[in-house]
Amino acid sequence: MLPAAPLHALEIWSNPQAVATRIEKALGFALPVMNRSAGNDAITLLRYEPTVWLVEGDVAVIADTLGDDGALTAIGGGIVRMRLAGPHWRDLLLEGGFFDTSAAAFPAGATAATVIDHVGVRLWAESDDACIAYVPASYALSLHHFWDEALPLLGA
Amino acid sequence: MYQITCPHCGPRAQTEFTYERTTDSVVDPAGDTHAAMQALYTRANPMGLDDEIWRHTYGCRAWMVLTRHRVTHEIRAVKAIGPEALP
Amino acid sequence: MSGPSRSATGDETIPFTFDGNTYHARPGDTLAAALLANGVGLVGRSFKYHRPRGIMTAGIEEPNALVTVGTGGRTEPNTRATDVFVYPGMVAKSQNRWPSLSFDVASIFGLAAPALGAGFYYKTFFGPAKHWMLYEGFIRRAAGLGNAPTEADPDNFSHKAGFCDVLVVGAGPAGLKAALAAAEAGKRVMLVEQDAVPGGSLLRDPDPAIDPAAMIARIKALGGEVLLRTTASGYWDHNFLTLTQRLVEPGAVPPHGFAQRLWHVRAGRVILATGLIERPVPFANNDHPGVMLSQAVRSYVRRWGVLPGKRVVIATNNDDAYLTAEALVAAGAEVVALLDARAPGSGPTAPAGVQVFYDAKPAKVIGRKHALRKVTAVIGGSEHSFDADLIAVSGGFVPVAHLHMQAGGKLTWNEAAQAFIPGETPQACETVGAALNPPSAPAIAPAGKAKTSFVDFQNDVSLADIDLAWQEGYRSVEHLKRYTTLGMATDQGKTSNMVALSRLAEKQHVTVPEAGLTTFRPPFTPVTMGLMAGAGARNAGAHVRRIPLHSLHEAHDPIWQPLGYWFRPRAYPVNGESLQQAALREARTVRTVAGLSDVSTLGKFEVSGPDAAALLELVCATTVGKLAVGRGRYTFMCREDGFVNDDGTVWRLAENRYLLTSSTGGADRMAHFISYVRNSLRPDLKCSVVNVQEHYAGIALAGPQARAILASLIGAEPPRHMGYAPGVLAGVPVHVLAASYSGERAFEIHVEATHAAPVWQAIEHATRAAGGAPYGLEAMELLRIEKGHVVVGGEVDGRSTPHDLGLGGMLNKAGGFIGAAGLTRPALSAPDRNNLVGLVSLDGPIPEGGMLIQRAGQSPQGHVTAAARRILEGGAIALALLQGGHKRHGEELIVTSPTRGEKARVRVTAPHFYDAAGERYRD
Amino acid sequence: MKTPYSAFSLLRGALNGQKHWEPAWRDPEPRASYDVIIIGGGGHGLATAYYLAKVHGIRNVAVLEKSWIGGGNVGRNTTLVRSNYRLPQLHNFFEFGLKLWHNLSDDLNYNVMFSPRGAMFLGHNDGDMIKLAERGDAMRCDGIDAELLTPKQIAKIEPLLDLSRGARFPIDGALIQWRAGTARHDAVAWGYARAADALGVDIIQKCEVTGFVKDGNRITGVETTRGRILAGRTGICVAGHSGHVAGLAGLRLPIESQTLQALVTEGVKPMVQSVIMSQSLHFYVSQSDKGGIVMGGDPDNWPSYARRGQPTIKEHAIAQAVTCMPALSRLRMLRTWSGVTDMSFDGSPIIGPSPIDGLYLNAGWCYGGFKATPASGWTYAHTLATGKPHELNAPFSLERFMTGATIDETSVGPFPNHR
Repeated sequence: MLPAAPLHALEIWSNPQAVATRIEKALGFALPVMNRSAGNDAITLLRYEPTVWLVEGDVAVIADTLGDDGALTAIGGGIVRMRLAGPHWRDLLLEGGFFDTSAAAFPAGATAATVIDHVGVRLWAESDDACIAYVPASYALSLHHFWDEALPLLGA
Repeated sequence: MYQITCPHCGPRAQTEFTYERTTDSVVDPAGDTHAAMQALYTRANPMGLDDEIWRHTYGCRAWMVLTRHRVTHEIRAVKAIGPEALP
Repeated sequence: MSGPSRSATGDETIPFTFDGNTYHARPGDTLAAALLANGVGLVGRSFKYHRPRGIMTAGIEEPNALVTVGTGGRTEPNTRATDVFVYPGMVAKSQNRWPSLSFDVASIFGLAAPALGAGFYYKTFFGPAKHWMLYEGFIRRAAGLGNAPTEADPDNFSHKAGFCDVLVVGAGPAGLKAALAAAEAGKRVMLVEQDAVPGGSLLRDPDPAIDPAAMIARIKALGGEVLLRTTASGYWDHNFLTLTQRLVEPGAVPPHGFAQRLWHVRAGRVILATGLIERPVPFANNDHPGVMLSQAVRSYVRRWGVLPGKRVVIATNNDDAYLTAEALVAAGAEVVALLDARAPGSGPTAPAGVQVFYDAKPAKVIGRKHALRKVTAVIGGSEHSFDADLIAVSGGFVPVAHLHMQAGGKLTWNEAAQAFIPGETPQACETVGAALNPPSAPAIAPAGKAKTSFVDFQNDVSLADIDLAWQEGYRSVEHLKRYTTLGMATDQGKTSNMVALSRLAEKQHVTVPEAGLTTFRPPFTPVTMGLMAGAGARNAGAHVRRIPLHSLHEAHDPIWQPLGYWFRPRAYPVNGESLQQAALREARTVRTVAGLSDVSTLGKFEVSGPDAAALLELVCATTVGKLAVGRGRYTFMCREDGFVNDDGTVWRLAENRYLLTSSTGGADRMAHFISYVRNSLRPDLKCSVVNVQEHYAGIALAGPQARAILASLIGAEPPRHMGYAPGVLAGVPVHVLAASYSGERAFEIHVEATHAAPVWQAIEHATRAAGGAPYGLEAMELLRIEKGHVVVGGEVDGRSTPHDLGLGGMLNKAGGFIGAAGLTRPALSAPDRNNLVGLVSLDGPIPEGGMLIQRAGQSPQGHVTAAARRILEGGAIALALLQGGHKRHGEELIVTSPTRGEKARVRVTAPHFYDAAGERYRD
Repeated sequence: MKTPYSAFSLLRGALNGQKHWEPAWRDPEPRASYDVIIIGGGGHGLATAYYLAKVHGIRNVAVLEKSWIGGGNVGRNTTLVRSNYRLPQLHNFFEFGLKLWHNLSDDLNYNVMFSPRGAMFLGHNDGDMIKLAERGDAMRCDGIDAELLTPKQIAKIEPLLDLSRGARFPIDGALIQWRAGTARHDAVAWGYARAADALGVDIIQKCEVTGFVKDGNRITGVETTRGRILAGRTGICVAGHSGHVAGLAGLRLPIESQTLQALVTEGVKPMVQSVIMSQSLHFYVSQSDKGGIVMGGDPDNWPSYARRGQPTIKEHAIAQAVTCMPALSRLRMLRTWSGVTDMSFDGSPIIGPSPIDGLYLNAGWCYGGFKATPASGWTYAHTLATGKPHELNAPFSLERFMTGATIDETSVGPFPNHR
């Protein structure tokens, strides 16, 4: 489990192209497309929903660009981040779920929301060696335990 | 278990989706009682294709219309609904 | 010495027990092979007549040799001896016999067989239902095969996802070839094989040109996944398949804690190389140990080095059984006769020394305990007997088309083979190999007495039973199956279906395809329930949801209360208090001083944007738009049919930002509903709805001292009733909402969950210093009942209108909200609807859930939704839903609970027992 | 006159190879017209025909079945019979049926193996227990048996339930209806068919209705794959396919078809004595006379007319059952099946006149139709014979959806998939 981080939902409800251009200008990189991530050392944007980005980091720059076209809402209190690291993380995510985690289908940099052992999770393939799972805080311990139990199966 | 091609996420397992209702049972909040109750309480329920509203509830949370066959379970078409979104 | 045997080679190193006797197996032995090797031919008893049964097959189609394997919580009844590989220390037991396998008292049912034909039970045991239950008791004990374990399963079961371009089912010659070709073409390949070793028919009939091990190695090298001991058991919509994998053998202790794995696989294309199952031959006593399928005999001889018999009769209608003759002769057995049902000259050349009889078929066998004694055949119309300990039979072959049919595929009839062959399929699926090309095997009319010519061996269904069903009008194949129970045993008709269909076709004077075919449904072979359950076997597939402050509460050792999947503190007993004592103390503390409570599980939605109010006016049945910034109000939401869906509060945090709360139980439902409204009905609105249920922990602080306590903590005057203000408490930013559920001056403090602990601790410290205490759900219930607040799941029961609940006056007069149309229907304003009322007891406690009546014997006019005792004064009160209740205040009624033997006389009142005017918290 | 079924007759048959039995029902050609046509040869349709002939003396009746009788939901359920509903309209209706069940084998001279072994709803917390008490109290006040059980009492009946306090869903008690139980589903269809046939009813298999014969706003018969057949009154009785058949008459119903799955394990010696259901979870378990554990769970909650289910739905129901009864873990799921259910929009059935003259509806049984068979047949026969509903089915009118007088036992509202 990772330490708590400031997380926000960024939703754009109108003029998406114009907002995207303003944000790109402010951040220095483009908003990621659906199921992809983008970011730099200070801020990471993960796209899980058509109109919503999960933003990790300081959102002040974005807030200034939104106007009446969107809003930021803090959500970090309800999410626990877990890092699944090592060569078998793709295999581990196949336990109790049904999402294709192969490198071809879910390359480094990709994001996806899916269900693992009845828990809705959001995944971010941080690199080929690690994946961050964003888990509802209420289920975090249970899912951690589930993954822990499955570890001996990996590579077996 | 169906494979539903989410307009935003591509092919995903049905377990990530929920069925809501058919498109002809959408109740117009501004409509009169008779129209509302007709929409709410009558269905064609065909042994064939129908247009159904589904949601990728445990994925991208977006809504869509599936044209789905009630016997073969073939999904003929999927169309996104909801606010305008970037690609 | 006759019967099954094997010459020792010294490899017999694996000890196992069967019915308490210790034997030794060779590596790679199935239990069936090991038993035969040790001379054990009698393995079980049949379901209905308790007839002695042996080993008939060498595969998963085995109908007879069912045993119980394993001990304790790993006990697996009804395990096919042909489908379990012996491991050191394996414990196997025969079943459906008492006191012992060789002397089974219930075999007397066999004597009554003439009266117990198909469907006999429908024709007798009349009288009152209780009488039937008596007979039923005997039947249930006699039936049922093995015993279930009585202990919990100590093992885990894995569910795993698989994705591939090509899934190949069966690692016989055709499957190996297909899988290798696909892998070489760069496809993502999965190859599954139910056996422990690849090869399929090659294990019985080796082909020097095919090396399964080398092919498997090559497939793996190309990145393919090869799963042995894995059965494709279900083929579902959209090329989704379920595979069941044995990680260890039945009853064995898994090293990693997992006994089996269920694969959920989505395949681009599926190649079924599932092969053939041999068809038995009906003749009298064809169920006896020593009657074995021809290919099975060959398997035992060649794969396992076991001789199932030494003097063998072979009976066939096809060429394949001649290979069995070769194998037996080569292994040193004597083939005393090869009965070929076809015309002279039909078969290939038999091995030297084997006498072939044409136009010959078995009519009857006579057995002894573990083997046969005599085979009687009809040869060209006359009877001949042979001394033999084994008969190897082949009635032709049945393509394994189960998965093909599960996939929705059609079958086509192959007349020469008398078999259904996989045909067209609606899914991306094809069948390859032997299943497409079964050997020619003409239809043969059975010789021998119908009554003991068994078709479904396990369920004791004979040709005579099929005939009787036909005679009584059960003529569709489904009626036949259901009336006789044919094909419903643990083998699901794998060896019986085609034999039965031929008999039915014969009766109807039609071809087999005209007679019909039953459908195959998953699973192909039985699947362990624990495996289906997976990790969910321990939590019903529902994890407990932990509230953010769980460990803080845990320190107070509260009584926990499940609420949906959540657990919340119900009460914090001290000094050995009971739940009720603690709750009453806590409630009194709130009434007199102050209390704090965890309300984190409330549904919470942050709605922002210029159109936020417009969305809320659609979702909420009360007005929202007129709220000033910094103000909130009670609200409720209706379903489209007009009934109340949920309730909560709505707060205007800023010009374009609102917070909407809903009930804990309704949180998920409301999240979905609001999303539907926003995205399906009003995608045009400029707004965002974010579910912040878990983002914020919520702490309620209530009581006459609440304002002072909070003021000291936030260093400012808290907002007045139904006001909102941001603040900082214990250094943490918080939202303060002045809302009262208890009837006292109260606040909800919402704080980012990760920072909730110091806030709770500060409030608790200050509250305790003022003489207050934490309170749980039970006290909250006492407080809200006394105050007359409704609760979703209680008074808000999904059948109540706003008017029923006394909320009609709060409805948005302008309409336009969801449910406005439904509310105008006549039955929603009928005078006799159930209305919310209060009840005051005129004697003792009021039973919760009890019925409201005017006098004994009357149909109920309402029921008690929640009961409590008054907190500061004595006396029992309750909330209730009562027919026409709004107009019945003052009436005296009886609350009765016949299931608990409780009663109370009550007076109907308004549903407010405490500070009806709200003076305690209004400013 | 058919040979009556009896033990004596069976013993006589033992001497003659059971050669004396006639077909249980005839295989008649359809006549040109009937007083009443019932579309659907399932349990309800056959029961309706039987009671029309027996109670109302109307014997010029045909039951039209597109396939083979008993092949619909009467042959694809989990055989539970009970009347333990909370709402009076429902428990009074089902209780009337339960009384018929208790005498059904004798009435039909066909052993339907009704086994009143008791059906219990488990409660997993205090809230559940209050709801169970409320249900039981409502039943008891209306003269229906119901009894609350403590965990200790449950343990005596079902020792294999996990009654430990640490269980994920601990068992705090149960509400048992002792007079409830199970029956042999196929036998119900066959028993009614045999008895109706004996009274002169024509059971016509392989006769699919393809349309209705209309005269103004009146249905006067049906078009079938075996020709036109006229009728004084026509009753639709095809639960699962009501939407489709009513659609042929131009009606749209408050019904969506869903698939409901069930399964049975390999047989084992007796281990479950009663019928076990749960108030908070969604599974039900009983053991058949052959020893198989029969169980089911929630329907696949999206529309379908396919008799094949979604595997994860079963997996979930099994997880719930294994959690509550861990000894089920090493049994094996042997056979699965699915039925197409008429999910009505308040969870309750529709029995009564339709908006079209001469056409009557019996539909919307959701997943609870089997237990209703006798009561449904009785009241539908009354409705078809008199043109008016029996007092027991009067509340189950089609109009209730428009007026708002819905009968919503599970209180979830109009969407069956939200149930």
